[in-house]
Amino acid sequence: METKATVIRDENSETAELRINMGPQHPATHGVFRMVLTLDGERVVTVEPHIGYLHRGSEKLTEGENFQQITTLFDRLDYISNFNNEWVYVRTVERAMEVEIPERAEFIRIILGELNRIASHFLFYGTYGLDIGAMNPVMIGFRERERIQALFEGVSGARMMHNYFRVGGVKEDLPDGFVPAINALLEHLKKGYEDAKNILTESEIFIERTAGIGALDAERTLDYGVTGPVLRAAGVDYDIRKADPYSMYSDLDFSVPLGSHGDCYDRYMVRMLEIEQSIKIIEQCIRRLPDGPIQGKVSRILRPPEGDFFVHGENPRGDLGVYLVSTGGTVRPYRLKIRGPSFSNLMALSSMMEGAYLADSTVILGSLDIVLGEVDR
Amino acid sequence: MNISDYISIFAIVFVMFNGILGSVLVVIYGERKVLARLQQRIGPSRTGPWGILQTLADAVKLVLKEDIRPQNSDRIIFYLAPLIIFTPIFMLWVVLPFGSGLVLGDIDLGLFYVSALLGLSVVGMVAAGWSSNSKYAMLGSARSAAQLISYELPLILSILSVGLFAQLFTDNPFNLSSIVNAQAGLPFIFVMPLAFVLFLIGGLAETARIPFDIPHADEEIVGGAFVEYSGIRWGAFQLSEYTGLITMAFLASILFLGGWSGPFSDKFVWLQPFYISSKTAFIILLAFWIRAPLPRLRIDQLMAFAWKAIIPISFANFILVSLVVFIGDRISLPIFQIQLILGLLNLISMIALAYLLTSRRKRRLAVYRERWGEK
Amino acid sequence: MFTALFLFFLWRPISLGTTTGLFTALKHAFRRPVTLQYPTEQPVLAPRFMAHPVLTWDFEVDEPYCTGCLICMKICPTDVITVSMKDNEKFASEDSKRRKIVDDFKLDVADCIMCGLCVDYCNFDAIVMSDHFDASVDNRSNLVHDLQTLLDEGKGQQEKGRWSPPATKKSQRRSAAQAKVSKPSSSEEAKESTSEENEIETD
Amino acid sequence: MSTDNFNQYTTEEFETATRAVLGDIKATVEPNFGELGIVCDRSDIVAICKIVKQDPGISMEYLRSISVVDWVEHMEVVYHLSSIKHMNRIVIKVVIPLEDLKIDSVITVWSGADWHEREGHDLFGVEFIGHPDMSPLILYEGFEGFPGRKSFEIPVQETFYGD
Repeated sequence: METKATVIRDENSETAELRINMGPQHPATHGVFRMVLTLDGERVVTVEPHIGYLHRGSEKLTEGENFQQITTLFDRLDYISNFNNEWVYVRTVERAMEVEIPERAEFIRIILGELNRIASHFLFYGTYGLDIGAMNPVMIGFRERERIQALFEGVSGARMMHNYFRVGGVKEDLPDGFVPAINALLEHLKKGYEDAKNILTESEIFIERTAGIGALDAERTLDYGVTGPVLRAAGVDYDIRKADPYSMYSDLDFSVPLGSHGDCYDRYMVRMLEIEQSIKIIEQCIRRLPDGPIQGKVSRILRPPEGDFFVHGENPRGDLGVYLVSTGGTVRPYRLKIRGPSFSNLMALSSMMEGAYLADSTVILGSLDIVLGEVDR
Repeated sequence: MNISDYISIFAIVFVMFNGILGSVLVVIYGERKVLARLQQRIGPSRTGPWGILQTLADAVKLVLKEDIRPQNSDRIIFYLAPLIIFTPIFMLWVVLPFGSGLVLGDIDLGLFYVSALLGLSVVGMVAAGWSSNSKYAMLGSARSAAQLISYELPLILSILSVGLFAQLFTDNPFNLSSIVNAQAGLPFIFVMPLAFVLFLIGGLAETARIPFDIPHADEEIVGGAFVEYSGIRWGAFQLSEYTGLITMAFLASILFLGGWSGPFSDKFVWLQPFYISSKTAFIILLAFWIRAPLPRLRIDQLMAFAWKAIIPISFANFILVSLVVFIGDRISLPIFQIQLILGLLNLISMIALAYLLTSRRKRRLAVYRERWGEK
Repeated sequence: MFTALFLFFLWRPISLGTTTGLFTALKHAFRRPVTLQYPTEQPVLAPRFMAHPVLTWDFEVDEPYCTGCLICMKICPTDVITVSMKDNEKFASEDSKRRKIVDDFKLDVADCIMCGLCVDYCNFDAIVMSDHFDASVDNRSNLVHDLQTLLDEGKGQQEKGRWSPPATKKSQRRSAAQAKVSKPSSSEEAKESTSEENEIETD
Repeated sequence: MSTDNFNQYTTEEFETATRAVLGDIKATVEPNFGELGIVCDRSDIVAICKIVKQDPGISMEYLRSISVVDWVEHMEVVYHLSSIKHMNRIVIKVVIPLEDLKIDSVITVWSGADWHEREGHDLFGVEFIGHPDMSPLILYEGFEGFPGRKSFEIPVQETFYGD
C-alpha cells in the first residue's frame, strides 16, 4: 500500500539520473502522447508531458465551416465518445438559437449518449487491464464495445463517426426494432459487466497494483481543473448531469458513484459503477421513450444571434465545454473554443506520477483515460 | 571413438535440436490457440489447416527480416548475447530423459547440472541489455537480473528437496533417471505438493511469464532486454524463452509428476515419451491459463514476494523434507510411512499457508470493502 | 473423505479474487468465439450503413436524379465533391421534368469522411450512401470516382433496396421529422427549396 | 461536499454578492448569457481571480478554461470559472491591445491555468507574465506565426494522387 520507500544510497558511488523518453510511439501512452521521465532507478523523479502530436487545429477549422458541418469535427475530437461530443456541440448552438427540442429527441440523445459512455468505459476497462499486464480484459472490453457499436451502426449508419445529432433534434428516427435490440444489448452488457468485474475488480494483484497509486486529494485535483471520474474518485460530487442538469437528466433516477482516496483503484471503480448507472438510465429512458417528432423547428440555415455562449456536458472523461463566440447573422462561428476534459486531466499527471515506480507510470496514465484527439484538438 | 561414433552423436544432436525447435513452434502455436480460446477468439486460422503453419510462417518472416544493430551498441556483445541465452537452455536437454535409457548423457549430477545451467541465462540478458545502448533494454536487463537471481533460490531449493527425498530410494539421488524411477510407486507431487507449487512459481518467474513478466513488460519497457534486436536474433531470444518454458515444464514433470512412468509404461517402452510429453503439455497449459487473466506484479512487489514469502517457505520446506528424511532414515521407517508423514505435513503447511494468504487477502480487501461497501 | 477435507480447507484460497479471474477466463473457453472471419464471412451491415455517397438513377426517365444543383458541394465539410450542371436535353423533348441535369460529378473518396450530410441536404434524393466499405485500391487516383462510376454504384445500391424513390422516402421523413403539413408534389417542392436552400453559403 | 447547497443564490443575489466582493476594483458586472460576466482591466485580473476564488460565498475553485478571442483590432482573454460548491458560473473578459499582448498569469491562483495559457501563447501569441514555462505546447518548436489568429492563412496542401 505504501508508495514511498526510502532509497538507500551508497555515498561513495556515483549515480546519475536516467532520462527516458516514453512515446510518442509507445504501446501504453494511448495514442501519440509523449512523456520524458527522469528516473532514479525504478522510481520516477519528474515527468514532462509533451502533447500536440495530433493537433489538427479543430478550433481553427470550425471558423471555416458551417454550423451544420461542425458536428463532423466534434466526432473526431474524443473519438471514443462521439455522441457525447456531438451532443455538447448541438446543445451549444441550440442554446444560442433558443431551440426547443422535442422530448423524443432528448430521450434518443440520452440513450445514445449513455450507451456511448458505457462503450467508452468498457474500452477504458480493456486498455487499463492491458496497461497492468492482463490480456483478457481487453478482449472483454472490446467485445462489449463492439456490441454497442453494432447498435450505433443500426441507428446512425456509422460505428464511430456518427454525425447523427442535429441542431434541434436528431438526423433520423430510431430504426425499426430498436427497442428489442437495445433490450437484448443491455442483457449482454450486464453479463459482460459481470465478466469484467470478476476478472479485475477483486483480483489481489490488481488491487495491489492500483490501490494507493497516483493519489491526489480533492483540493489539488480541483486546482488542476480535473473533472469526470478522476475528480469523483477524489470524492468531489461534481457530475454535470446532476449539478447542472441538461436534457432530461433531472427527471431520471440515477446516482453518482464517488470515491474517497482519489487513487487509481477508485478511478477504476467509479468508472465501473458508472456503467451500472448508465444501464439504469437507459432502462428508464426506454420505458419512457415517447412517440412524436424528432426534430424541433429550426431553419435549415443556422444563424445564431450575437453573443458568446459556454455550454458544457458530462462526457465519459469529464466536463466538455464549448465556448462559442458568434457575431450574429453569420453561418459560421467567429470563434469556437473547445475545453476538452482530457486536456485538463492530463495537466495533473506530473503531480500524480512523481515518486511512483516506472511501472506505475502507465497505470496512472491509463487511469486518467485520456484521448489524444481531444487533448491536442 | 571412431568416426561412426561422431556421426551418431552428430545425428542425435541434430535430431534433438530440431525436435526442440519443432516443439517450440508447436508450443507457440498452442499458446496462441489456447489464449484465443480463453478470450473467446479463434486465434491463428489462415495459414494451413487451423492455422498450424502460422508460427512457421512467423519464423520464416523473422529469418528473412533485416538484422539491425543500433549505432552505438557494443558490437561483439550485442551479437554474442543471443547465443549466451540460447546455448545453455539447449545444453540442458542433454541430461533430460525421455524414457528409461532414452537420454543423451545420463550423468550422476544431473540435478546439479540443471540448476547450474538454469542460472546462466541471466548473463545473456544482462549482456543483451547492456550492449544494445538503449535505456529500455538496460532497465529490462536490470529487472531480469534482479528477478532471475531472486527466483533461482526457491527453484533450486525445491529441486534440492526432491534430490533429498530421492535419497531414500536410490544411491544416485541427483541423477534424473533415478529420480523418475523413485517415483514409480507414488509421484512426488503427492509427497511434497508444497515443493511442486514453489517450483511452479519459481519456474514461471524464471521463464518471465505473466504474472512475473516484469523483465519484458510490454506496456512499460516495451520488451525489455531485447527491445533493440530484430530478425533472427530476436527470434533466438523468443526461441530460448519458449524453450525455457518447455524445459521448466519438462523438469517439473520429471521431478514431481513421475516423468515417463505411467500405466503400462514398463511393458510398452514406446509409451514412455508419450507420458512425459503429455505431462509436460499439462504444465505448459497451466502456464497459458495463468497468463490469460492475471495482471502483472510490480518489481518491488515481486521482490517482496520472493524474499518475504517464497524464499522463507522454500527454506522451511527444505528443512522439513530433510528432517523427515533424516529421522525416518534413522529410525528406519518403511518408505510408505515416510511418504505418508511427509505428505501430511506438507498438506498441513499448505493449509496454513492458504490461511495466511487469505488473511492477507482479507487485509487487502478491507481497503476495498471500506471504500466500496459490501459487494 | 480426504479430498473433501482438503477442499473444505482450501475453499478460501479458491474464493480469492485472482482465482475467480482464472475461472472466469476458463469459462470463456467454453463459449462460442466472437471472431468474425472477415473475408470469408461478411459482416451483416445495418440498412443505414454509410460508406461513400453514390448517385441514383431514375429508371422511369432513364437519367440521373441529380440536377447538379451544387448543394452537396456546398454542404460537404471536406470539399470532396465537384459538380457541374448542364441543360437537360430530355426536358426540351418533354421526356423529363428536370430542366437541368448533372454534367460532371467527381467524388474524392480519399478525403470523404462519410458523414452523410450530402444525402441529408440533397433536395432531389439523388445521393445515397453506399455500403461499399472495403474501398481500398492500390492508387489514390482510383479513389476519385467520376459520374459514371457513381451512377453504376448507385444502381447497384438501388437494386439492393438501400434506397427508396423520393415520392415515399423524403415526404415520410419530413413528416416524421418536423410534423409539417404535407407539401405538394415533389418537383414543385424541389424548385422552391432549391432557390431557398442554395443560400447555404460557400463563403 | 453534498448536493444540498447547489444554486444557493438566485442570479441577482449572486450578482450583488460578486459586486460587493469586488469592492474598489473597477469592473463591470452584468449577466452574460446565463453566466455572470465581469469585464475588467488587465492589471486587475489576478486580484479579481484571487478574490472570487478565495471568497467563501463565491468560491470559484474550478477554472474551466481560458480562451483567447482574436477581434482583429484587439484580443480578448476569456476566463470561465465555476463554483462546485454553489454551482454558479462567472466569465471574466479582459481586453488587451494588439501592440502589447501581455497579461498577468493566473497560474498562482489555479494550477490548471498552466496549459490553457501555454495554448493561448502558442496559438495567439498572448504572453502570460509570470508563467514559469512558455515553451510551445501543441505546436512544434520553431513554428512561425500564430495559427489561432484571424490573419493566419491555413496552408493549402495539394492532394497527392499517386503516379
